[in-house]
Amino acid sequence: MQDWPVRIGYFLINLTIVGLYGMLLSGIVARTLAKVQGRIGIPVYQPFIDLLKNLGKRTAVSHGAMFYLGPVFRLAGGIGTLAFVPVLYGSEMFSNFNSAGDLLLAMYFMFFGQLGMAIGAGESGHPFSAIGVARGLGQMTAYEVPFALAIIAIVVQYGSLSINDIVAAQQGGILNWTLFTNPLAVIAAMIAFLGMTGYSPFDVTMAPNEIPIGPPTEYHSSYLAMMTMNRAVFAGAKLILFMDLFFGGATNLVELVIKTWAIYMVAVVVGAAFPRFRVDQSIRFFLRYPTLIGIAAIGYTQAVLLP
Amino acid sequence: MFEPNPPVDLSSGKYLKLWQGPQHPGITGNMSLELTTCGDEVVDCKTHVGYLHRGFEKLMERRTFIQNFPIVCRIAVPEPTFNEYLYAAVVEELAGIQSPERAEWIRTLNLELMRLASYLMWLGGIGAAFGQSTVYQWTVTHRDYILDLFEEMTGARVYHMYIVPGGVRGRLPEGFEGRCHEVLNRVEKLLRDVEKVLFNNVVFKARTKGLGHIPREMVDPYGITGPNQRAAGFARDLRKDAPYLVYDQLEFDLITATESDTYARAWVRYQEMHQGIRMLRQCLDRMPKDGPFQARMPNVLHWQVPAGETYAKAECTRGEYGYYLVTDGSEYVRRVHVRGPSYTHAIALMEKLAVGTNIADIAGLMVSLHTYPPEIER
Amino acid sequence: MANPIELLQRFGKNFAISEIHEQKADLTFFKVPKEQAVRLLRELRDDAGYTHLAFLTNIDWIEKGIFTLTYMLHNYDARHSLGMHVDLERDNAEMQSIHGLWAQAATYQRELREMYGIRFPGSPRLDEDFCLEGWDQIPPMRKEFDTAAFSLERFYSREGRGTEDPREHMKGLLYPTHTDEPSSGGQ
Amino acid sequence: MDTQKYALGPLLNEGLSAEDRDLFSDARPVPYEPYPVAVVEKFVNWVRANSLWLLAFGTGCGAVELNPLMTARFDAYRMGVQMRPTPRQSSVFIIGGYASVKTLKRIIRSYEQMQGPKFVVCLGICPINGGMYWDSYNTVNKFDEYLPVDLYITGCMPRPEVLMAGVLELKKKIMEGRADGANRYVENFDWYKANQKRVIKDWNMPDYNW
Amino acid sequence: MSLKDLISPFYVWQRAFEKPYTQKRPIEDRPGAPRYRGFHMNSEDCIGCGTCETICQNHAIDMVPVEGLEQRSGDSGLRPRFDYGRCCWCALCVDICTTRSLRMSNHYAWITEDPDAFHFTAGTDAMPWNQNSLGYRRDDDYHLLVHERIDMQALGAEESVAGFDEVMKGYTEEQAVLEADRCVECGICVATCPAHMAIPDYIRAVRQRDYEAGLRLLYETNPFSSTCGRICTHRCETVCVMGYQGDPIAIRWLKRAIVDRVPAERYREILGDEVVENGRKVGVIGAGPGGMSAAYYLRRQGYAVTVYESQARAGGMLRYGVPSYRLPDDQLDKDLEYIRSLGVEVKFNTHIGRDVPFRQLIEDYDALFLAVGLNQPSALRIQGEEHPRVLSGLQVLDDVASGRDPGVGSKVAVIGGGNVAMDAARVSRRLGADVTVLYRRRIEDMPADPEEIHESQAEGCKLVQQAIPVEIKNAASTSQVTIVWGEAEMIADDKGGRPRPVLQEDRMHEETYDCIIAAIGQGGQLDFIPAEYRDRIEFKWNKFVPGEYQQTGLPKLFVGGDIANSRADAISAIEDGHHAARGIHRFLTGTLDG
Repeated sequence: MQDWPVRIGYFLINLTIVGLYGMLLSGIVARTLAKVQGRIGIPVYQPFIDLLKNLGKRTAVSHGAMFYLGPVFRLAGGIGTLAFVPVLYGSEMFSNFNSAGDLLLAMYFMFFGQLGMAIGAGESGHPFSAIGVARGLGQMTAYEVPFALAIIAIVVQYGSLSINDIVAAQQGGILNWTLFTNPLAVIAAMIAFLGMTGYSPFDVTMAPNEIPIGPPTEYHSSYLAMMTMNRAVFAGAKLILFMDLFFGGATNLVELVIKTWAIYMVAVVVGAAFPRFRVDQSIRFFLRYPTLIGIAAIGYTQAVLLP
Repeated sequence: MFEPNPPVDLSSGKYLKLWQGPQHPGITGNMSLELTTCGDEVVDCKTHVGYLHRGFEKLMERRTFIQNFPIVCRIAVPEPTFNEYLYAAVVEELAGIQSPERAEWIRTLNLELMRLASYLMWLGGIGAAFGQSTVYQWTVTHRDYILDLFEEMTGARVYHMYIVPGGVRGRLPEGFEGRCHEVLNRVEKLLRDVEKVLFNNVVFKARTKGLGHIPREMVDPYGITGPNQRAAGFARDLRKDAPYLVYDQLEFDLITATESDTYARAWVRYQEMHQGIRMLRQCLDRMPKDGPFQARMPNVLHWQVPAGETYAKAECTRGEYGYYLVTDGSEYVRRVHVRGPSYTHAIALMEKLAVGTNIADIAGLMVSLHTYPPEIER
Repeated sequence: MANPIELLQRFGKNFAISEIHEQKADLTFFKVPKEQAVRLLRELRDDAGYTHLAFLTNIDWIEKGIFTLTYMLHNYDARHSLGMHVDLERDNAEMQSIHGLWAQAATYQRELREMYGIRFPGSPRLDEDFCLEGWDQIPPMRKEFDTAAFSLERFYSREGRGTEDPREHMKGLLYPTHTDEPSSGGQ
Repeated sequence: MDTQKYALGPLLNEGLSAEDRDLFSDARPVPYEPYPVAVVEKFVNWVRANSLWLLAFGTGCGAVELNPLMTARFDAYRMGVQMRPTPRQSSVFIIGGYASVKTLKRIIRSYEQMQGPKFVVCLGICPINGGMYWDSYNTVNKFDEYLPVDLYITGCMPRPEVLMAGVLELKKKIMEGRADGANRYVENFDWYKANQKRVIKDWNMPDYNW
Repeated sequence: MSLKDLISPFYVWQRAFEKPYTQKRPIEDRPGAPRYRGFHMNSEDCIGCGTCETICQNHAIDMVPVEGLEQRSGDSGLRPRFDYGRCCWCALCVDICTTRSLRMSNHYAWITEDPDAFHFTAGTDAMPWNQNSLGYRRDDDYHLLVHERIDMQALGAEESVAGFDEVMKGYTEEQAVLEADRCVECGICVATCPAHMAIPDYIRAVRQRDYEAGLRLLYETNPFSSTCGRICTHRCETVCVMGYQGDPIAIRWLKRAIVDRVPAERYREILGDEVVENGRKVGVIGAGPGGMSAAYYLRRQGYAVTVYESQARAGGMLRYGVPSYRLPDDQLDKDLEYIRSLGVEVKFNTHIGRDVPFRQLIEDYDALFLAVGLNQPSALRIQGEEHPRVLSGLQVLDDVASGRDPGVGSKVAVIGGGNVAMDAARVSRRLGADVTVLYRRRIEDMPADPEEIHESQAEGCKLVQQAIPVEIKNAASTSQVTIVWGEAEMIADDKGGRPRPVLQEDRMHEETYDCIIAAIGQGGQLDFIPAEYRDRIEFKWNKFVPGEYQQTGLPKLFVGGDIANSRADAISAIEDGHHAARGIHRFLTGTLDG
């Protein structure tokens, strides 16, 4: 165990890498979706320019302290999630602050960001933000159910709350991945993942057509930039978390990139194909099949894997 | 038959007033809906129009008959040609001019191409309204291919100003038929793709089936026409019932449905696009290749149309589009009234249908009625 | 289905129908007094199959001092339209509302209220703004309202324009002295 | 035009009722000063030029050609253009042709809610000199009297190709630092406001929609 | 929820493996279609008629003067200036363009930051699209104007040579309205008309069937409307914008259409001519169109006018030079009688210089208008022209008009290509002669009206072009005469003037006729003006060179008509008279000094 300053330094490096990677990924995905739409699409570096542009916006209207804190909380949530997710297995530098119960912390931070955002957006006084928040929270609560069930299943399976331990248990061959050892949990988690990424059909929270962009309606300039950064970091953290939990983690950066990209593409592939659900439909959806699968996963784990 | 929506007590705190539009991407065109919501449910809806009001009917009263010809197409932006045709039709009727047969064929071709282009835009719109923007990208692109044809035929992409009282403005360009066939083939292929992606889509079906049901008995008291009416099971189409131009010589099927919900309306329109392609192919093959395309006209600079009044209507993509023209024998129009189908679809009907739906469905509902605000306020 | 002329004659027993004019095979216009109009509309709708109200609009005959409302009805089965004219006094024009017969009529009446100033007591949202907002002039569709002059006065036109009449220009250029016509009989 | 005017006291918000007046800000907008370091300003201008977010507000018929522009055929996304549904996040306001008085009010509202630097591009003939509706009682003729305009694209309708050329032109202007419409608006705020109020007769919103 | 509905949407990904729809370089690679209605272009054919401005419903076109434009006849010197803050590219201006000079390019991009910049004058301003070859043009089979003239009923060639009945029957009311309807009311013709008549206005009056208003408009500038409606040289029609793509408006016949529908008795009432005597006297020499026109306008101002005429009847060349099948006597009398009815006194058979000395006139009257016309036939200037069988065209016409038999015989040669030559030929035809016309240049060079040439040919006159008379000889019979003429070649003039006929010595012809009618022009006779006055008056080739308002160096003397202008037609004489009347009024009221 090294000194804290060094670990913090390492973490900052991680944060930068993951953030940049998240931004790049959003550019790549936009281009991929553009291809589906028969277009050329944005340059992959466009998200960076947009980010800088938003930082460079000059006026900023504030709706009070909570409004201002919303993106901060959100970014904190993203960073917090990442902080407890080991990026590369077996690498000192990329292990972040992992400890015995880091899975719980990571999950906590995933909620934290959303909630902080909800308060902030609610403060903006814009009805569309409020509706977006209501929808977002509703949908989040719904997809958290299968996700939590899947997590419970693998926690039970591996008998640990440490992500590092879970990754460690999956080493030594592709068949050791949770994907193959506990497919039901992975299916439940991956469906929840669709909800988390906010691609169709679960993008009603931020739908431009139904409610102009939802919670971030009022956010602009550096607030928006902060949220964009969070999206990048958060997406990266989530992907790494999923990779760690279900796809055997990564031992080097190349593996990391390939695996996270592949996981992300699941959401993109589904997203391009479907229109979006209404929020009541998506809640109903999450509480139906994925939840059942999640429960089945726990049962399967208990009944098949543990004995 | 007007039944006001039940009153809402805003002071109770249960409700939220929500304005959709005019600056709102979920609104067709530039209009706004004043929604009263309770949770996610809409309990009252009031439409507000007039953001595009230019006073066409007033402007037309101070322009000569030929000067009105460029202005009418501006009334409905995505579908200007029907205005041109109907204006020409009413003026010709009162002036006693018969446009030549070749012009009638070219007009039909023009109108059906426009219908196809307009439906393509709409198809993308309904995709986008429910979150499938890929379809929107595809269809708008294919609409652009049709606009290329228009550009070639008429000299402009959007405001063609091609159907002039007395005939049309020019012959079809060399080789137009071939290029038109090519575009039709591409559009047909696209439509098959869209069917796979949009109509056979579980999420799309979940969103649209049962949404915005129009009861059969509501159709006449609300003046509902066009595909909205046909989706409710009425086999009524002006192209069949009162054939104008050369529609009596074309073979096409009347598409109806019975469910009368958003999906049924979308499906009827989708099928009509196929019928449109069928008609266009017939037009291209059977159209006379020579002969005059303009009737003998007086000097248009001081063209006086005899006093009289008439009403001409045509089946546009939304329903019955009509021009009511009153003349008094002078060089100017006495009164023009433009009857756009959106007038009732977007106001009386929309206000009725919105009640009880989810806020998220308002945009899709509106698209499914296929409304163009500019023809409401003119 | 009786032919429209016969139909109108049949209704003519109870209503003062006049000025029947058959514009074309599927369109007939006629006129009816204001008091009988709504009752006739109801009977046409319920008994004669004219179930579709295509539009309701108004013609301003300023020189005669009247407004002429046109109700365009359509019978889907007979494939025939009837245009019903109703004359109103131009000043203080008022007409019974038909929003109870056709829902969309309420919108037409709102429009007529705004554009011509015709009142339709009882029609919903009648006095709300329809197309205009903050309008402070006489209703714009009335013939006495000059939209070009109003536009020039309120919205201005861009500077830098100016045209010349070819005839006057050539006169000034080529034969300026041929233009001064002394007044007849003058000294 | 007096450039000092914008420094004058708070806005009166006379259009609002007394109780509503408390709910709205009465602060005057302020002009933006460029970054003190020229290179930074230049870089930021480059960034701004390459990330143009359009406000999704189809104010007139010009909006119809924005559909092809933003779809596969012309694909303006590759130029860094995208549509934003909320004024807060947009930087370019495309006036799609004629502005009726009723829409003008919403345009002003949306424009003021946009965060600077912001740019206005007018499409078509109508905002230039009234266009087809030069004699209409409900459309304004000279749009530049009501909001500062950075670029005009003539045509009816301007084709998507011209819109793209317009975007390039706007980029050039921004990179050269000449797209200062928002500052002109602030500096001549009283003049613009007076013009706006002259045509919008029911002014029931704050004088500046923060 | 069927499985198909779940799987089928993934079909969307197929597109990702196909070529994108996107145009790589749309700005460069997509020019407007060949028929695209882009920005306006204007060619040199534009004459600035302003019809484009008239039809533009957006008031997007201004007609503006353009610097450095060459002044041409029938060209207003204005050019359309477009306001691209107004134009909607409907191309009605292109469709209506009378000369088809206005077109559209397929160029469509114009982006600036200055809203005041969207103006340009098409054709003369240097615009980037001026060289574009593609763009909207009007289709040949698509018209917004009526290009064919409405035909007028006329006597057939055989009927017309049978007598002296009027050939052209005049428009019926319907025909006149239809013909008037073709007019675009640009007003280009007004400048070309020597009298600057309000042509578009009276054509509109015809269209509106308001003949009283029409008559008032006619009499504002021309008291010989009935006459001019028949025999005017209609210079207006040569510049009529409708002539560029079809037939010019029959302006002359529309004028006739008005006067034909107003009986002479109602003239006074319609025109409202009330004479208030002002106590001043003006003398007029010559009762031709010039003199009588001056008399009319002076009389309207209240002057006491006395006209001195050498012949027995008024009308001058209109009476004695124009045969009655073109201008029936009663129609000329209709005009003249109205002028006389206002109180104009005409002294017939009075020769100035012989019966009344010129000096007396100049002293007696407050002002004098002189319009004696050209009544001396020009000499052929070839050998043998004093032969008794060589007649002058004027003499022949005079004889016929006065009811005398000119005795032309049965085989006639006419020398000349002017209206007098044509009239002499056609009169001879009517007298039963076989007529040959010899003209030095080509038929298209003939100064006569095209109608006259056409009708004379239709009536059987043989037109020989490029024929130069060389000598006149005695024939075998004394009642006959022989002419020798040579063929000519048209040689282009080095200095850019019109081609010159050059006699070809080797191609000579000799022919014998019953008579030869020489009609190669007329000259004036001004011997009656005493030398003391002549010194103060400017002459050129025995013609007056009047100053402003037709005034001469002798302040009291105003001149006009054929003797004072080079055009030598009725309408010019009428305008001279009118203009002199203006001048005299100014002179006598002190706003024009001597």
